[in-house]
This record gives sequence, C-alpha cells and structure tokens, in this order.
Amino acid sequence: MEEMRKDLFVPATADAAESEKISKPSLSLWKDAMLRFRANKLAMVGLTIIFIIVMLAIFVPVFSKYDYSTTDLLNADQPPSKEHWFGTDDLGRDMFVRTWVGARISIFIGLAAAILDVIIGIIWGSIAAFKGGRTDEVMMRIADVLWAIPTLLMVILMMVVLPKGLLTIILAMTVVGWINMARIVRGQVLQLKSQEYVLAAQTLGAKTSRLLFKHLIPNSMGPILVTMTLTIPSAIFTEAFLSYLGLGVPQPLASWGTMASDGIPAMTYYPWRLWFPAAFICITMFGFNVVGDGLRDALDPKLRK
Amino acid sequence: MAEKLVEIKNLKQHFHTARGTVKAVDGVSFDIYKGETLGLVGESGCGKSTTGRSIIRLYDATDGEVLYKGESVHGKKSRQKMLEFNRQMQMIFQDPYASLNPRMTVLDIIAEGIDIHGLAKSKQARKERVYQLLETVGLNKEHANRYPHEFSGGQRQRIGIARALAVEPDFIIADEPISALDVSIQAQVVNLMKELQEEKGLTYLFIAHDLSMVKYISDRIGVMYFGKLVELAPANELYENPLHPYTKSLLSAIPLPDPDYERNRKRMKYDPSVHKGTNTEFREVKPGHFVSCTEEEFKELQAKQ
Amino acid sequence: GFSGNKSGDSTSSSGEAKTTLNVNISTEPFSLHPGLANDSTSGSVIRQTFEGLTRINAEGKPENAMASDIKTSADGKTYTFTLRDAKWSNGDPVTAKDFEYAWKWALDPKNESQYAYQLYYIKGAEAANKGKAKVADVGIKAKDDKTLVVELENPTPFFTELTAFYTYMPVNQKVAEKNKNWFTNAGENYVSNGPFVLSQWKHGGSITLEKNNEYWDKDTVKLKKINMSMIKDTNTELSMFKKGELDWAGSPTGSLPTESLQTLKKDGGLKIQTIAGIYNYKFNTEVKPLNNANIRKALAYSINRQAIVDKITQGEQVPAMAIVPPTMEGFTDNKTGYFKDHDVATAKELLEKGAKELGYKSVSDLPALKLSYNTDEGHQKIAQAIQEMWKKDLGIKVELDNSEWNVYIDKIHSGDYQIGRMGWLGDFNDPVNFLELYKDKDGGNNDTGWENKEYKQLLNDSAKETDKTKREEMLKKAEEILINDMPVAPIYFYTQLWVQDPKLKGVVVSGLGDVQYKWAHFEK
Amino acid sequence: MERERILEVKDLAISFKTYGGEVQAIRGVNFHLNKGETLAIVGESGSGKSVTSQAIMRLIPMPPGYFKRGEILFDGQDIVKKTEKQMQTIRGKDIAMIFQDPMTSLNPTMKVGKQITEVLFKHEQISKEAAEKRAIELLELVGIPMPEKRIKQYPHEFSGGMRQRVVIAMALAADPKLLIADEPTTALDVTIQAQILELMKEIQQKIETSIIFITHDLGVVANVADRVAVMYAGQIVETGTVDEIFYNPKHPYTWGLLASMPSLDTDGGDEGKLTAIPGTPPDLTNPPKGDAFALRSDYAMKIDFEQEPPMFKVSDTHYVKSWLLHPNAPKVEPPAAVKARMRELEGSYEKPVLVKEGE
Amino acid sequence: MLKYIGKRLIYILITLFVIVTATFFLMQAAPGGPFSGEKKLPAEIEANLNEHYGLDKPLFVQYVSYLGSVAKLDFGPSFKYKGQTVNDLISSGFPVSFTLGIEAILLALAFGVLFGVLAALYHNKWQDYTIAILTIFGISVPSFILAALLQYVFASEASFLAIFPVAGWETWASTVLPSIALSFMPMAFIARLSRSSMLEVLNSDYIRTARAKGLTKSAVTIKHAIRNALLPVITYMGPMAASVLTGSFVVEKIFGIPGLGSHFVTSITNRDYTVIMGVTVFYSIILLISILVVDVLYGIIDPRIKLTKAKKGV
Ligand SMILES: Nc1ncnc2c1ncn2[C@@H]1O[C@H](COP(=O)(O)OP(=O)(O)OP(=O)(O)O)[C@@H](O)[C@H]1O
Ligand SMILES: Nc1ncnc2c1ncn2[C@@H]1O[C@H](COP(=O)(O)OP(=O)(O)OP(=O)(O)O)[C@@H](O)[C@H]1O
Ligand SMILES: [Mg+2]
Ligand SMILES: [Mg+2]
Repeated sequence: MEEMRKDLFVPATADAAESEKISKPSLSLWKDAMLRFRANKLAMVGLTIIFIIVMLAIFVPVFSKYDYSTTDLLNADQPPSKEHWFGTDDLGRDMFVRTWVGARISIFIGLAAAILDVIIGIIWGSIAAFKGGRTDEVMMRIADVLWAIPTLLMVILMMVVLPKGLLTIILAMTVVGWINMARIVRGQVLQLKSQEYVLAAQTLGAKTSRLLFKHLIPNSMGPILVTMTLTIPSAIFTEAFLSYLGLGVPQPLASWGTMASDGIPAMTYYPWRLWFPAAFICITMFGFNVVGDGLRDALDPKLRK
Repeated sequence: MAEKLVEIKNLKQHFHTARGTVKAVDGVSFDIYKGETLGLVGESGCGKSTTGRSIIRLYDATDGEVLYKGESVHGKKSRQKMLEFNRQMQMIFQDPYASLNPRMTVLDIIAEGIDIHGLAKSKQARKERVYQLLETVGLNKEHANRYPHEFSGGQRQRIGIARALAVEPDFIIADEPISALDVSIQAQVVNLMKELQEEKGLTYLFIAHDLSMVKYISDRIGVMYFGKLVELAPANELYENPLHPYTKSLLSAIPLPDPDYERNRKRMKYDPSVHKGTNTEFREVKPGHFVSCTEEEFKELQAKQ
Repeated sequence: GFSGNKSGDSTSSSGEAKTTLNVNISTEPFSLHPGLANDSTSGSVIRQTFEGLTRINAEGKPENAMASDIKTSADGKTYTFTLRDAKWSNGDPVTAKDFEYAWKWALDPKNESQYAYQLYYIKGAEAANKGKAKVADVGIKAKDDKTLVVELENPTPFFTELTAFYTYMPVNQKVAEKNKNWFTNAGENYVSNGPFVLSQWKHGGSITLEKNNEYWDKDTVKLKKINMSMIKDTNTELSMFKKGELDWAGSPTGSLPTESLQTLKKDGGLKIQTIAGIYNYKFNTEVKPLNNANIRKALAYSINRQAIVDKITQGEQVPAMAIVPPTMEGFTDNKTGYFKDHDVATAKELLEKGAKELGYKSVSDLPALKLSYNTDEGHQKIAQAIQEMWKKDLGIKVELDNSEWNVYIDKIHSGDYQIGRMGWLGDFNDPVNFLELYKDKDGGNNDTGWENKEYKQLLNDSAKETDKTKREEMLKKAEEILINDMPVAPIYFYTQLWVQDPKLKGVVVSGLGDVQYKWAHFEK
Repeated sequence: MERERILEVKDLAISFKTYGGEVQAIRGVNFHLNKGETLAIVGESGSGKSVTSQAIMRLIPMPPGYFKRGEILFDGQDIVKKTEKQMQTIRGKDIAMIFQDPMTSLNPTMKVGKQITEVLFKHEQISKEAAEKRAIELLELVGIPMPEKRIKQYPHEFSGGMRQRVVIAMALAADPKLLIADEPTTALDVTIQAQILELMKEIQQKIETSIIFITHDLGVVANVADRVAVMYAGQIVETGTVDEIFYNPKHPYTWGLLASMPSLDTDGGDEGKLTAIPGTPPDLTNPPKGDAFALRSDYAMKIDFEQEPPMFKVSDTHYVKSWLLHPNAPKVEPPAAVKARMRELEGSYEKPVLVKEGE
Repeated sequence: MLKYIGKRLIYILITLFVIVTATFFLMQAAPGGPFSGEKKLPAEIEANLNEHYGLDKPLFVQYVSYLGSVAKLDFGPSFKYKGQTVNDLISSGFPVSFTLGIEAILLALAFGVLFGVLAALYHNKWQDYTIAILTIFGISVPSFILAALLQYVFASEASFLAIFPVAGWETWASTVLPSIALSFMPMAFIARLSRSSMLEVLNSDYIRTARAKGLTKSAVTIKHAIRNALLPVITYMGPMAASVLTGSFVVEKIFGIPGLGSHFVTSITNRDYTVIMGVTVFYSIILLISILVVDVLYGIIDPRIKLTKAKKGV
C-alpha cells in the first residue's frame, strides 16, 4: 500500500463557494432551440438558400439590364444563353429577371399565407380541441362548411366584389388555407390534452391560453411545422390558379406559380420556361423544409446532442 | 384542530369504459382538518389517486360533494375564485415523469405557478425562488436548465414537489410524493413538509404506501379498500389498535430494514369473506376511530373496546 | 371499372387499310339531339349521325342529301324540298313529317332549344319561338311524305346551306314521341339517319360511332367505326396522336398547343385552313376616351398584327384589317383589308387629333386604358403584346384585366369594360353574319354601344335584296362604315390547324369549322 | 463458495452529452452477480442506478448517451460489443427488465393483454389462446383482480400500482435468466409488495433467475437481497452481503441512509425529526474531485477533496470505497441510529485491505 | 359510441344544410348564368328558359323548392347536358373517380407511411436525406406538372419508357400514371407528417419497453410506434380522401379520364346550377362522413381520446 501523507487525513469541510457557479446560462425552450438550431448544419444550409434567393429577388430586378415586362417578340422562346441566362419566354421577356421578380411575389405570398394559416389554424384548432364538446363540434363544422363550399365559386365572387391586389389574393387563400392546419392542430391537442402535465398545469390555475401556448402547442410543433411548410407551395400555386381566374397578380407581373403553369405546355418544346420557375420553387421549398426540420429537431429537447 | 378545511361527502367517481363502468371511488366521506396531515393508504388500485384528483377537481365527481373551506369545489366559479382556489390547493402527482412537460426546462416548470399567480416581481426574483425551491427538494441550480428526460426517477419526483410548493399553497394533495426517493432525501422532503406545516399551518392529504413514513408524518390515517374507506383513526391508534382485517393485514406486511426480522416475518392475508352479515357501514367505534363494518361486527368491536 | 375496347379493328397488320378512325372531340357534348345541340362538340357528332336536307360537300357547297330536289320560288321566299328514299337507322322511312316535326319541336318554346333562332329565317318562326304566335302556324309544311314546303320571312340566299345545319336536321317522330329521352344515351332509342349510328356513349369519356347500314349512301361510307375520345388537354391530344392513339389532332374538334406549332410546321405535317372567324378587340364607345373614333382608329392602326400572328398565335392566321373573313364569297380582298397593318405614323396622327377633339392638351394626358380579356393563355399573350405596342408606339398606358369566362361575358354584355377581347365564329357562310351584330346598339352581341343609321339601313336593305352582286355591294359599304368608325378593332382571322394521319383522306373540314367523316377513309 | 457468475460489470462508465456539458452518469462501476442470487442496489436518487441497469440491456439512448469505458460480461460475453440484432435475442428472454416509470413505460394505445402476450410470442412458440391464458395467469400472479377483464383494458385505465404490476408481469413472462427490477414495488401497497416479492423468490427458486433489485426501501432490501450495493454519484461506494450492509456498514453514506429511516416507533407527532444527509448531491456535469460524498459528509477529511478513494476490502464479500478505512485515517464513530444495529459479523478481516487495480 | 355517431349525424345534416344554403346563394350571386354565352340568346328565349327552369321566381322560392329536392337527394336535370340528370352525371363519373381515388389513397398511404417511418428511423442519415429530397419534391411540385411529366416520361412516343397509354380509361394500365400523379403530393405530405410524429414517438419510454422485450426494430416500429404516430396522418387523410375519391380536375383533364372531378370545375364555369349543387352536396356528404370516420378513428387509435365528453380529464 502506497504511503499517504498523514496531514491529508484530517477532518475538513467543503468550500461552499465552489458549487455555486452555474455553467450553463438559463435559457427558455425557444432560446435554447435557437442555439441548437444554429448548430444544425443542414438547417443553416437551408437558411442560406433562402437568404440567397431573397437577396437575388431583391436585387436582380434592380440591376438587370432587362425589364420584366418589356416584350420582344422577335426574341421569343430563346433558349438560355449568355444574353438571357434563363432564356426568354413566349413574349421574348428575359426569364432571369422574371424569375426573380416572380420570386418576390411568390415568396411573399407563400410566407404571408403560411403565417396567416398558422395563426388562424393553431388558434382555431387548439381551442376547438381543448374546449371539446359542442364548441369543438361547432367550430369544426364551420371549418367543414368553408371547406365544402366550392372554392372556385368563392373566388369568382371575391373577384367581383374585391379589388385586385395582393391583399385580395392572400385573403382568398386564407379563407380555406387555415383549415388543414386547424385540423392537424386539433388532432394533436386532442391527443395531448389529457396528458398529465397538462392536468398539472391546470391545477396550478393556468388559463386556457397558457395551456395552449406553453404546453399543448409546443408539443405539437412537429406536425405544425410540416403542415406549415406545405402551405407555402400550395399558396404559390393557388396564386397561379387565382391569377387564371383574374384574381392573381396583374399581368405582366410574374410569379413562380404563373410562370410554371404557363410553362407546362412548353415542357417539351421550350423546357426552360417550365424548369426554371419549377426548380426554384423546389429549391426554395427545400430550404424551407430543412429549416422546418431543423426547427423541429431544435424544439425537441430529447434529441439534443 | 377542529376547523374543517376540506369536507368530502359521499364522493363517487365512476369511469365509463367500453367494457362497463369502473367504480373507482364509491362513496367516500371524510373531513380534513386545518393544519393536519391525513394519511391515505390502501391497496394499489383502490382509488386513492382518483379520490385525490376528484378533490382537486381534475375529475368531475360522479356523485357527492367536496367542500373546501365550506365551499363546493366542483361548482361553477369565477376566474378569480378559480385562481385563488388553485393557489390554495395543490397536488403532487403520482407519476413524476408524465406530469412534466417534456418541452419545458425545469426552471420553467417550477416557475409556472409563480408566473400564473404573479408571485415574483422580477425575472431575477423568479429565478432565485426556483433555485431556492430546487435546493429545498435536494436538487441543485445546475439542474434548472435541463429537461425532464435528463433526470432520474427520483429527481423528477422532486421537481414535481418543488412545483407544488412554488405557489405556497395551504393544502397539498401529495400522491405518493416520496416513493421514488432514496431514504435520505425522503427524510429531507418529509422534514421540509413538516416544517412548512409548522410554520404556515399547511394541510396535507398524504397518499403513500410506505407505512412507516405515513405513520411518521400523519396525524390521522385513512385506509381504503376497493373504492371505499374502511378505517379512519389517529395514526398511533391505527397502528396500535387496528380494527379492520384489511388494516391488520397491511400492518403485518410492512417490511423492516432488518434482514433477520425479514427472514422470519409472518404476514396475514386479508380475505374479504371474513365479514359477517351484510349492510356494511362506516361507524365510529371509538371517538375518532371509524371503521367500516356490519351491524354485527360493530357490536363485537364495541364490546372489545 | 373499365368497359369496351377502343382499339377494335383499328389496326390491321396485313397491310389492309384501316377502317376505324380515332379522333378527339375534347369534351362531352351538351346534347346529341339536333334540336337541342348548341355547341360545336355536339355538332361534330350530330353531323355524322344525322343528315339534313343538304350536306356541305368537300368544296364547301351544299349538295342534296335527304332532299333529292330543291325548288325555290321566284321571290326566293318559298322552298320546296323533295325527299329521297331514305331510312332511319331502325328501318323506318325518313319522311317530310320528320322534318316538320323536328323543326317545330325546336321552335316550341317549351322545348328550350337554345339554337332555335337558327330557324328564324322561316316565316313566323321567331314569333312562335318567342311565344307570340302558334308553332302550328310557322311556315313549315309537309305536303306529303316526300314533300316539304318552307316559307321564309325574307329571301335568304344562304338558306339551302342552312338546311345542312344541325338544327335543321330531322328527328324520327315516332321514336321521339314514344321516348322523351331518346337522345340521352346510345342504344336502340337513338335513331338517326346519317352515315353513322351512335353505338356507345360513355359520358365524359368517349363516343363510338358505327357505320349506318340503313344509310341511303352507305356505299360511299368506308369507315366502319369512329372512336371519339374526350380529351381536354391539348398536349395529351398531341401526344396521343404522335403515339398513334389518335389519327387526327387539332381543329376542328380538338386543338393543338401553340408551343408545338413551330415544331409541327418544321416537320411539315401541320395543316392550316382559314375559316370564317375573327378575333376582335371591342371598344366601349360610350366611355371616354374611346367615344372618339380617331382614338379608336389610332389604337387599331398601331397594332402590329403580323407580329402577333407570327410570334404569338403562330397559326398562319390572317391579319385582319377588315371585319368579314376573306373566306366569304366576294370578300377575298379582305386579306389586305381597309387599312395598313401596324401603321404607327397614321396612328399617332389620329391619336393626336382625337386627343385634341376630346379636349386633352396632349396625348400624354390621355388616361390609362383598361384592356379586358377572359383568361386563356392565348388571350393573355396577345393582350400583353398589344399592351406593349400601345405603350411603346403611342405612349398609352394600359392596364390588363382578366376574368373568368362568365364573369367576363357578363362584364362585356353589360358594358362594364373599356376594351375587350371578343371573337366571332360564323354560323353560316354569309358576310351578314359578321356585320349584323353591330346593327343595333342593344343587339345582344354588339356590346360596343355603337350605332349608325346608314349602316343599319344598308343591312336592312340587303336582307330584301335578291340580287347577289347588289347585296354584296351593300354589305361592303356597310363594312367600310364600320371600319371607318372602328367600334371594334379587328386583329386577325382565324385559321384552323391540325395534324392528321397521312393515310387518312376524305375528311371534310368546312370554312365554318365543321367536320364530316362521311367520305373519310384510310389509304393502304 | 464461488458460484457461477452470470453477470460481471467492470469499470463501466457512461456519459450523456448535453448542451450544458457532459453528464457523467456513472463513473467506473464494478460489480458482479451470481447465478440465482439477488443483488440489491440502493443509493442516492440520481446516482446512476437506472443508467447502470439500462446499460446492461443496452437501452441507453445513444446519442446523447455513450459508453466511455468498461465491459459488461453476461454469461462471459461482452454486451457492449454486441450488435443490435444479437441484443434482440437477449432482451426479454435472457435479461428482462422492469422499468422504473411504469406509467410511461406502457404503450398507451395497446391493450394491456397484448403488451404481455407480445413477449410470449416473441420468445416462445405459443398459440394465441395459450398466450392469452398465460397473460391472465401472470396478472393474477401479480395480484390484479379480474385479470380476464383487465387484459382488454388500456394502460390509462389502470392505477399507478396496477401499471407497475403489468410491467412486472411482462418482465416475468419469458422466465428470464437475469431480471433487472428498477424500483418495481414503489407504487405498491405493502401487501401486494409482499406478494410480488414472494413471487420473485419463487421464480428464482424454480429457474435460478438472478435478480438485480433496485429500490429505496431498505425494508425490501432486507427482505429480498443476498448482497447489496450502495451507489453514490455514479459509483458503487459499498458492497457486501445483506447482513454486512445492515449490521456492519462502513461507508458514511450508508450510515446516512440507515439513519434517515423512520421506524414504526419513530413518532412524528412532535419534535422528532428524521435525520437527513445534509446538502445536495453533486452535479455530475462536473463531479467533484476526490470523494464525491465528502461535500456532505461529517467525516470528510482533507484528502477526500483531493483524491478519489480506493476500494478497501473488509471481508471476502464486503468492499468499501472510502478513505476512512485507510490506516492513516482517524477512527470515527457512526451515528447513533446506525451504531445501535452494528454487530460483529463472521468473516470480517482484522484490517481493511486495499484492493489493487483490476482485481 | 353509437350515441355519439348519432349526434354527429345530426350535426352533419345541419352542416349540409348550411353548405347547401351558402353555395346556393353564392352561386346565384356569381355573374353569368347557365344560358349566358359568347353569343347572347334573344331575351325572350332566355326568359322562356329561365321560366322553364324556375329561375325567374324569387330567389327565396327557388331556394325553398331546391331544399325540398335536395332532401330527396334528387338534384334535378343538368342545365347544360340536356336530358341528363345530375344524378346521372354523378353515377357515371363517381365510379371512375372512386377507382382512381382508392388506388391513389392506397399508394399515398402505403408509401407515405413507409417513407416517413424510414426517414424517422434513420433520422439525419442519408436515408433520411434522400427521402427528404423526394418528399420535398412531392410537396413542391403540383399535380399538373407531375402529371405532365409522368405522361411525357412514361407514355409519350418520344420516351423509351413509354409503357403506359397516354390517356384514356380503358385498362388497368391506364390508371397507373393518373393514380401516381394523384397520390404523389399526399404521399409526400404523409411521409413528412409521419416522419415528424415518428421522431416524437421513437423517443418515448414505451418504445424502450418494447425494445426491452426483445422485439426487432421492425416489430417495435410496426406494432408500437406507427400507431402512436398515425394521428396527424389520419387527420389529414379525412379531407384528403374525400377530395381524392371525388376526382381531380387537373389529373382527369391531362389523362382524359371520365371522372367526377371535372364536374366540380366545369359546372361552375358553365354556371350549371343544378350540377354545382349536386356535386357540392355529394362531395360534402363524403367529406363529412370521412371526417366523422377520422374522429371515430381517433378514439380507436388512441383510446385516451374521448370526444363524447367535454369534461376535463376524463
Ligand atoms: N438522457 C439523459 N441526459 C442527461 N443526463 C441524464 C440522462 N439520463 C440520466 N441522466 C443523469 O444521469 C444520472 C443518473 O441517473 P439514473 O436514472 O441512473 O439515477 P437513479 O440512480 O436511477 O436515480 P433514481 O433513484 O432517482 O431513479 C442522473 O444525474 C441523471 O440526471
Ligand atoms: N381513466 C380511467 N378509466 C378507467 N378506469 C380507471 C381510470 N383511472 C383509474 N381507473 C380505475 O380506477 C381504480 C382506482 O384507480 P386509482 O388510480 O385511484 O388507484 P390508486 O388507489 O391510486 O392505486 P395506486 O396505489 O396503484 O396508484 C383502478 O381500478 C383503475 O383501474
Ligand atoms: Mg395512485
Ligand atoms: Mg432510477
């Protein structure tokens, strides 16, 4: 046995101060999530993609030598070249500028619709599920009514009654857009509301809003984020549909949705007219989705590394 | 001690399931006096938790009444009254893990009650209070920023205790609050509960299985069997003079931390068919000592006293 | 579930000629009742299953069909048709009574025929149809089984041709009276007298016709079967054609995607035929600044039609500087029209003049104009191009305003527009069909709010004129007035474009865009 | 005396990576288990009992958890190195586990009966009827009344204790060689608890099952255990036979535990307070240098704050990890409550012997 | 449960009534009518037609009489398709759309759940990323682009992969491309939904318990995880099934399928009033029933969900 210094074997007490310091700063779930989100490489790639696209959308139309609306019939349907990076459309307009002008509108509409849908959908769905019983029944049946009334008919009427413009478009999209979200949230809340931690908060006297926003909704974030990311492309294409009916962005303004739908018949003849807008929708969606996935992961404390 | 804080009158809680009705609590009546600890023991599944949950209004009682300070708990109340009531009455849940929101940090979980009732003036004060509570239940500050799944079973249970204590209630329903704790921390928690009781006149309904602990902490003890209260008596009286055969069998089964004793222990089994006659009722055999028995048994018991 | 077999005997490996024709009719026909049909799809089917007194032949001229002889009275107002021995597909003889029955049935207001006005040339027809007179009193009389006498309101030079139109086709009275819904499905009730019979009708999916063995001229008919699919998507239609699933793609029963035209032209397979139809921009002459003829003319003159036709519509359409299509007899000059295409210089002058007349200080004070169209890719492109032209050449700002078809129609018909796109397809091969609609300000299809006394008089007179050349002159004069006042800016005359199996011969496409398969056959 | 060792855990260390740093949940745990033996693990809450037991099943979520070092030899084979596939044949059949949190351990959407029969289908050739019969039998064994009705219910329709019993029934279903019971009776009343303990002993006798029994109830330990291991802050600080731990404890933490217990004679009515160990357990993100318990110990010495204590052997079966057994250490007296139960045991060495690395 | 369904059926009737009412008045308010066209009808004829179809009566009278016939599920004759009743149109189109819809739903559900589960099991591994790209493509590309693409690749004469007919409704082969086109977006969405809820579920204690039983990864997933993760998918399936089963205008158009879907659009553009009402009511019935089914399924999938009672905790 190794010799031990005797003086070490005298009674002693702990240095109290030592255990006082706290190594980790105090963070709420959201702040904490932000940190974890930043550590997620893929999510950062997604964010970068979105950032680049937004930057291009802001600046390309400003600095390009082409105007998005000037037609040049002699140069219609030109394939991509040095002159026109993305080729030209059927009226000879530069597809590159139009793509980025379209990005402004489509991304704006996509995000605006997504945000509105999320807000209304979450509130509606969670209240319905949480209150349950007749409230649930009435609220969800209202959603069903809106869902069942032919959208086309509603849009035609809106077109007659409301002025053209972005606001009208967003309104038209939101009338039914939120319903999906409301249903998803309702399902989640139904499943979660009898969880013990909800009961525990109830016994503390938590208001419904607190129960919803602190307990039920954070725990439904996965499906909510997924549904939200779905809203964006559907809004982009709904805009194209509305535009077809005369409610969309006024021509010659471009949007990805209208460009892609106009590009469909050209698919085999002038493929660039379809593929550029479609590809950018996909790329943007890829950005939003990986950001969504990253957020989901960041908001799940069990997954942290 | 005469002031009745809680009166439970013929409380019934039945669950309707696909396979018929479960009579979890089937006509229970007792009072809890201000400042006392009422221990509640009984066979697992006999309805202790359900009784507790019905008292705190987590279930709507099938029948019967619960009065808190003379006021019906189950009646309709204003938000203000509800809040007040929620602050005064708290519950520690049997299942520590399920009762903690997986997406909240321990800090936020414990502070929830403080937030709801506005008990902290500043963010700092709130944090300080939580740290203090953590220490009270034998956790340390470092734990405040972790999430429930990062804790051991006992640690989770302590979080639940801290949460209930945070709002400084008058009456706590503690549903097996210490079963997952090691004896040392059990002692710590029990000491704390006693201290609080002495200082602030807290009242407890203490549901537990560890009879030595129940005896230690309780003034009176109720024994439940199959949805009914079968015996209710002051703690010492119950241990020294158990009248109901089920109580006797319980006492005989208490394990002692003594290997030699354990090797030779004999326990009694309870056989519900020992009762003579029908029409069992809850009768006071001795002042303060109630037992559920038939008329015939009652006479026998009284004769023995 | 699935049923039927489309391919049938269509292909024959042994080098024999095909006898099955696969075409696309795009949509479900609204009705296969000659008296009820009011759309071109229905017409395309009925023309094969029914036959009127005459039939338009390959040269575009009416030839006798059910009629073996047609006599016209001196005043041109009484026609006497003698019927040939022909049978219905169920073996019944086709009689003059069947014609009388069918026409009167269509005129009877309770039968809700929307095309009954095609019969209004007959004496008393309009009044009867509008409920103001009795149907029995209309000038249609089956003298006997073989003789049909028809009295007209006016001498109508194109009446013989009209009798080839489907509203004038007969209906088997016996069958129709026995079964009110005889025309809604294929089967023994659907009795017809044309070269083909309806053998299968899968609603919304396809229609199959088979050769009618009771047809009087059955020896001429070579095809045994015609499969008519209802494919709405033009790309799909073309794909099917390329893959051999269709023998014909494009007009008149389908259409070709504009994007494919360049390629198809290069491949040499594209068939182009000018038809009696015009693509217009109507001006609302009741709103400022379009109430000024010079402004209207300036707008019309400055349009570069050639560019639109070459680069946008791409179908060799004829730039229109006139109103009556050059396919009309006597109007072949209209290929060049009354003014120069893309005449920017004149346009500018006119614009300045117009602006002054309206009290604007300069052209730049002119308000922005609203250009309306119903949503369709083609209209949209043209509108955008013209928007650019007006902006660039005239410095006029134009806002585009598109709407859904019915909303649009409603807007135009109620005058809630400034400039609106509207096309017109001829119902029959006569110039008056294109001029008549601007006769009255509140005539249902005028929409421009324009009216001109002289113009009106000329048209009224022409209706009574029996001399062909005189009548033609009157109409030309009227057209000139119209062009001079320009309540409507012509853009181009329609063409129809299609591709077809090179072995397919004898399909007759008329200048009105009708198709007939009676003579169709495949070469080996 | 040497019996067949079914399990041997050597220097096992497991950490969790968290945002706040590395939580060293267990830090070098050594113990073994003989065939047919019951080892009770007691110890401070959060000391790593559950992590140790889940590590044996290889059920620690990885990430965030990971093996730092050590081996777990089951039947002579290292579990740490096994593939997931191999583990699947071991789990449930060879090693079964009763989880601590019975409420969340049951699938909320599956009927209780099915959750039990599932194990039987997995590990035995058994017909549907037979499995169902067996499930009813098992529920009956663990004291659930009317099991025929209960197997058709869902977990949320069970009380806490009943769920715990379902979990027990599940673990017992396939007659495992090694049963790990993580606080299996905390939610049970004493009569049922006694019944379960008897049941486990019966099974043990029948098929020589070895049991690791984690509990806080020292009464239960006294009842079931052959040997006891006491854990503190991720380490085993004392092991010995049940008698050695109860009658001759050596570690100050064990003393603290034994002293904290109320007995039926302790009267809570008035002043009598329970003796708790002061202070809070250490944070395992940065475990203290030296002896982790020193911070809270009345017997701490200077060396405790500097150097981790080695293991001392007090008898063939009794090991203690504390500087107090060092010859240089001053002699100390355990608290009165503990002293009262101390007695001389056969087989104790005269002097503690230092255990060398790897022994 | 039966009582609950009974109660719901009453709500369904009320909802239908509201839908019918709203659609009726919206439809009447929309510009144009069944007889308006490019070539305007003579006013007298139009009046005559209006009278014949009762369109000249006051709106309210029309509405009441219409309600009566809807109650009998008799939607009357089509205005445009002469001699055909709305019921005829539905009964000829629905079986086609239904066949296609069922195929699409099965595809969407099977592959959606499969991909979602795989992505969750291999969270943040290459499998997850591959599926992410596929599914993001699926939700970003609308069916009209996808349908055209599929048609080009698998049916056009220019492709060497042309193994399916371009269009039509003849054999089973002609259902393949349209059902893929129809199912792709739902499939992708289901995959993303189930991925996210699977991730949640896979972390729960009862999954650990299931693993402790020695169940294989797939058994754990199939028997324990999926069911708990399915709720959002079920939620989405309700309305999705209703719209897929009643046909898609776009897919039917591109593949020339005689389904019901086209009526939803053409009836409105044609202002074919009776057809608008008929298909709307028909769709609503299917929708409301499938939503009821979803709610009933909630309780079956997760027995803790009780819709019958609003009381808390129970
Ligand atoms: N997933 C995790 N992430 C981070 N830390 C964890 C995790 N799981 C456990 N720990 C930590 O590991 C330590 C040991 O936990 P363990 O569950 O083994 O304790 P225990 O001895 O079983 O306690 P108890 O008796 O309270 O159940 C605890 O300090 C706990 O906080
Ligand atoms: N939601 C429910 N649905 C159906 N039955 C239930 C429900 N909750 C509890 N029960 C039943 O009610 C009875 C009493 O349950 P309770 O949880 O009150 O028991 P307990 O006395 O707390 O038992 P333990 O000590 O085991 O926790 C049990 O038989 C249980 O099965
Ligand atoms: Mg309980
Ligand atoms: Mg544990």
